[in-house]
Amino acid sequence: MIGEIDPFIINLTIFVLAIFVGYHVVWNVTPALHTPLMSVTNAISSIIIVGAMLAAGPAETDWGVWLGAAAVTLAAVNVFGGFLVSQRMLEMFKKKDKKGNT
Amino acid sequence: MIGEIDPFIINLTIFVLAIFVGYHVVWNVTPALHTPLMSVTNAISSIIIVGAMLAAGPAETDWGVWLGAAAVTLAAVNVFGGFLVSQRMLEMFKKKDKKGNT
Amino acid sequence: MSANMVALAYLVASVFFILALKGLSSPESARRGNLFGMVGMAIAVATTLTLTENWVLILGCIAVGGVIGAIVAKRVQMTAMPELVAFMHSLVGLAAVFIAVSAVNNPVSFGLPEILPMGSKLELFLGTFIGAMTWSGSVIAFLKLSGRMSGTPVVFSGQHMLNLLLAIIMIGLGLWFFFSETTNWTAFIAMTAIAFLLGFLIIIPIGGADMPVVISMLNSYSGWAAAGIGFSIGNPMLIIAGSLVGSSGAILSYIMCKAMNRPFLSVILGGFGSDGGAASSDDGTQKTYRSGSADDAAFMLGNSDSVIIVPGYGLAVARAQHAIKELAEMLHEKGVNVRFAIHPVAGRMPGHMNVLLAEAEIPYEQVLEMDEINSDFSDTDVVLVLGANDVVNPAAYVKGSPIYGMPILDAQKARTVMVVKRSMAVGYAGLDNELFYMDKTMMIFGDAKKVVENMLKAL
Amino acid sequence: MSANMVALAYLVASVFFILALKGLSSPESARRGNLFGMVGMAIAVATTLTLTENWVLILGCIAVGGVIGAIVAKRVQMTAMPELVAFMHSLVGLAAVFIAVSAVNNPVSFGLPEILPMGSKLELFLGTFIGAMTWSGSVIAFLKLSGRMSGTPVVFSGQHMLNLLLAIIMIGLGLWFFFSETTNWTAFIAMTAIAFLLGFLIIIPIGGADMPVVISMLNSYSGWAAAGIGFSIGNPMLIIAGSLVGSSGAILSYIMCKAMNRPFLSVILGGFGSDGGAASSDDGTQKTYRSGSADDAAFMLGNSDSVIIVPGYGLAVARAQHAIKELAEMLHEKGVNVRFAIHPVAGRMPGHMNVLLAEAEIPYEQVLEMDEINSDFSDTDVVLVLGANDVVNPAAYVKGSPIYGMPILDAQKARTVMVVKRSMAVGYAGLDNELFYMDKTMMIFGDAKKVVENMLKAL
Ligand SMILES: NC(=O)c1ccc[n+]([C@@H]2O[C@H](COP(=O)([O-])OP(=O)(O)OC[C@H]3O[C@@H](n4cnc5c(N)ncnc54)[C@H](OP(=O)(O)O)[C@@H]3O)[C@@H](O)[C@H]2O)c1
Ligand SMILES: NC(=O)c1ccc[n+]([C@@H]2O[C@H](COP(=O)([O-])OP(=O)(O)OC[C@H]3O[C@@H](n4cnc5c(N)ncnc54)[C@H](OP(=O)(O)O)[C@@H]3O)[C@@H](O)[C@H]2O)c1
Repeated sequence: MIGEIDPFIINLTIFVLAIFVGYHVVWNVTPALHTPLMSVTNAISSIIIVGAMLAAGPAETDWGVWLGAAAVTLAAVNVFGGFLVSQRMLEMFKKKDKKGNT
Repeated sequence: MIGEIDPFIINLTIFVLAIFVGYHVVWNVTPALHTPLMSVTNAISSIIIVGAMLAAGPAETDWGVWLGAAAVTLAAVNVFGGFLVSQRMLEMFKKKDKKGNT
Repeated sequence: MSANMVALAYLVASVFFILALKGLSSPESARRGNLFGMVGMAIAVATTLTLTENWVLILGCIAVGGVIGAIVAKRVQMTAMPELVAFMHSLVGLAAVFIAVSAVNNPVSFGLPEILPMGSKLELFLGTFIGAMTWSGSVIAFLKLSGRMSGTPVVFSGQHMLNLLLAIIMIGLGLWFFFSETTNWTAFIAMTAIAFLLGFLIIIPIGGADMPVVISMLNSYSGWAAAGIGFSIGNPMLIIAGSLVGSSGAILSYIMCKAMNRPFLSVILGGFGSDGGAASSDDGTQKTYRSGSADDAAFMLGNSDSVIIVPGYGLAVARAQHAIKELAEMLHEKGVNVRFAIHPVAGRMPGHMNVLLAEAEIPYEQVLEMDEINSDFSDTDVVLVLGANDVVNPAAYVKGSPIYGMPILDAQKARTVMVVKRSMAVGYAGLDNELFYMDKTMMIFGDAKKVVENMLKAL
Repeated sequence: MSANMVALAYLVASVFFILALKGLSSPESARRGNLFGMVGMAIAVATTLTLTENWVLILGCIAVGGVIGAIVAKRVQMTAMPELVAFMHSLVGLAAVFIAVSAVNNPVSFGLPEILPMGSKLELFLGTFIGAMTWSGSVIAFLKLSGRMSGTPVVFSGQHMLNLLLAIIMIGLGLWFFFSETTNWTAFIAMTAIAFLLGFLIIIPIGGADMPVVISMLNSYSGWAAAGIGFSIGNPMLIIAGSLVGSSGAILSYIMCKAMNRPFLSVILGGFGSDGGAASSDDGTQKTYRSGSADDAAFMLGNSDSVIIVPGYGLAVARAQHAIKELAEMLHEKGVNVRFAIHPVAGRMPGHMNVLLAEAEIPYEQVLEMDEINSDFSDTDVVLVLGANDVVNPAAYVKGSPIYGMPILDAQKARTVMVVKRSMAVGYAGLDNELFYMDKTMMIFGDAKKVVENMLKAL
């Protein structure tokens, strides 16, 4: 059956399921980690780098490709910055853990 | 892109997401309701009635259709029995709620 | 309806199934959840109806099945829930086999090609196999749980060899089926027959009391099987609903095994939980215990300040839930603080005791889970153990004991312990219980319901 | 790579993104979660690379961006997290606009038809619009949060009319774009320009302190936008990752609004949270308060048995987290029971205080959430309110107050209250705080860090 139906509906199915997953996963995040959550999701939102790479992809380099390259750069700042700053932040939560009762 | 890829992979994507949903949803069920959970999922597992109906569907009735009809009947017992007995059980949890401190 | 409309309706039905399980997260929303499940099923059935031509036949079958199902659901005793689930489960298994056979007969009605591709053949084979096993297994589980068949594991030598042999033959037939160019009925039917037999042989060595784990596992399998059918006919709804059921069964099996502190594999390989056959206190010395009458017990209960009641499988067997409710109320009126302590695997299903106590309309706030109440036992005057055994067995603290590490209700810490059961026989795990031989313990022999009724009279 | 392999790799990356967020459910698994996020991103990027031809260019861009990102991540102060998120967010917005423009220029590289279908045009329009708004909004949020621009809402008459007018023009241009047979660059560029302007105009009336809600909302939007791109190029990974981000942003906005007890719409329509401009105690009478020195306070703290420290936005502004850690340790050594009480929206981001206290390595078990500690205030000798204001404002119990119903930390119930802030100025909500005028309250004026350092000296 899946062959006959419009890709839109399949995408919609995936979308609906992904929202359920997101909803549950995010509510399970402990409040103390809400700031890291913001920065991790910010890093994940740079998944649009995939789109930027496709834009920068074609061999004949017209201005569209350069725009794509600029987008890749911007998104890359976000990818690295986002994940690394999250790591730095989470590293602190670890240290605290180890210390135990000072 | 989705047009080019094998339906199997799309189904797999849905499957993986559905497992995440199932995992979270089931762990959120309160232990006191584990028996109703068993009976509700038992009722939902009779979703194979969809397959039974397809088997019983064709207009030329050969023995395969009769077998399908038998499957529809069996699954229907499960659909009605499962949901109604769950309702009966859950109705009890309600009564208890209302009574409050006897 | 167009394929797109059908797909959309199926998506809506899937969402309803998810919401159904979400509803069970609290007793308040649970009934609404169940309602969502019904709505989802209604949408799925109505939508599928537009794809079929034999409306009258199908609606007729649904009506017949529906009436039977409704009657069963109305009549069944709450204490018989484990059996009921097993019974209904066998129906799903049989239906799955019928569907698979019918799909081999007429693949086109499922949207499959006339000549079945190998992939579909494999899926149909798996579907038949799991369906058949589910049927055999559930039928035996039903017979064992409802006492129509002895719960003793049926063990004979060469059992595993026989199973292996049959499995090999079955796979051989399967290969024959795969590589036949036309539909090879001989192979398919022989394969199905062996699958039924094998399902039967695999389940008989498992003790009656282990059946809940088996049911839960088969439930999980049937979910995955539905998801598998969803893959082969490209139906996301079957994949989603199947995954929900599959996860649920798997998680419940996990919870049960965890709470019994037994590895899943040892449950499934069987030979455990023989009906109290093996007496275990074999250390030579004759241990002594103290027994009393219901009247003595009633007197002590009436004079205490705090009582915790620990219900177990015996409560379900004796159907004593209404009697114990009355007892609790009477004690409450006398100013005794009465509470119920529920062990997660007391009884024979997860949440079994909660359903029974809910049926008797025992107020919510008197029913406490293990974690909530375990620290209160040491401050309690009397613990009344009602048809429970393993869930209060202090052997769980003894290294080397088969149940070592299983979390238990600390009844042994109370000032006085009263145990109501019919004999000194062992419980599900087949272990002797030190609790019964403690100085502060009083055994009250008899059927749980009768004993509680006698207590009521005495009070 | 074949389309199937790509799809499979994207599925694996999606699973990693889900696991990344799952990891954040506890501090122990959080770093592993972040690692999963990196792995997912690496898989996504590596896979996409096989679909492109300009490897060198792309890898070069990634390297440049990566180095900048790494440096920023390394250098940034923990107190500057809200600004950083806003800054990074603006990059995503700008990148989205670039991608959309480039897709209009060369749809084929995205697997879209040469002549864009209407559906894709709509999606690209939405993508540009949301991207542009995200950019303008985040830039302003960044400027306001980092103090480079005043946080005062910019309000002028006819503001909403102007916005409406621009929106109508933009939609008109959009229609022109849709119905042009070839690519209508004039319409598209004009549209984009107005989108930037509109984004700017919509954000300026929102007060600086409301920016976290705005950021979170824009984060959510950018997630939905990524999901939207996923729809148009048929990429499930973008749909899944986008939905995760979208849900997260939406839930965080919801949590913030809930904890501030303000409807989301009133936050977004703006004009609130002016930088303490409107003094509010206008009931005529001059209220009196008592102020003391850091030395007095240190003396009292040293002689008490139990102290609860309530940190707030001022802690972040003053970067006093290390100083307060020392103070807590010193008091602890003197035998004082010191704990920290965290309000869910203390500071300017959810979990803001937790990050700062974690940075200072304050032990876990001393840091308590509102629910855990609120009942303990009445048994506490001294509450030290450190740069907090609204989260301890008892006006939340007064019907008719703008923050009526907002849950607060019950500092007013303690035996003695000490408040460290620079002046009697109001906090985020612009409300006077009765707590400061209570008989048992002592105000200690000054920068939080300086005051705490003086206390340390005095002890
Ligand atoms: N709940 C689940 O999901 C689940 C699933 C699988 C296995 N299990 C296992 O089941 C066990 C449950 O523990 P449990 O303490 O509830 O039960 P149990 O250990 O099986 O003990 C039940 C006791 O009730 C007594 N009894 C039976 N009929 C009675 C009657 N009519 N009146 C009075 N007493 C009666 C029996 O003693 P007499 O014969 O002397 O009367 C027996 O010792 C655990 O070992 C658990 O691991 C539970
Ligand atoms: N956390 C979130 O997610 C979030 C998001 C949006 C809005 N909000 C809102 O933000 C508010 C947070 O409450 P809050 O109590 O933490 O902060 P607040 O109510 O904004 O009060 C902060 C106080 O800190 C003082 N302060 C500022 N700089 C200081 C310094 N260097 N040294 C000492 N004191 C300093 C200020 O007084 P002086 O000027 O007199 O020094 C001010 O009264 C709530 O209203 C909440 O609804 C929070």
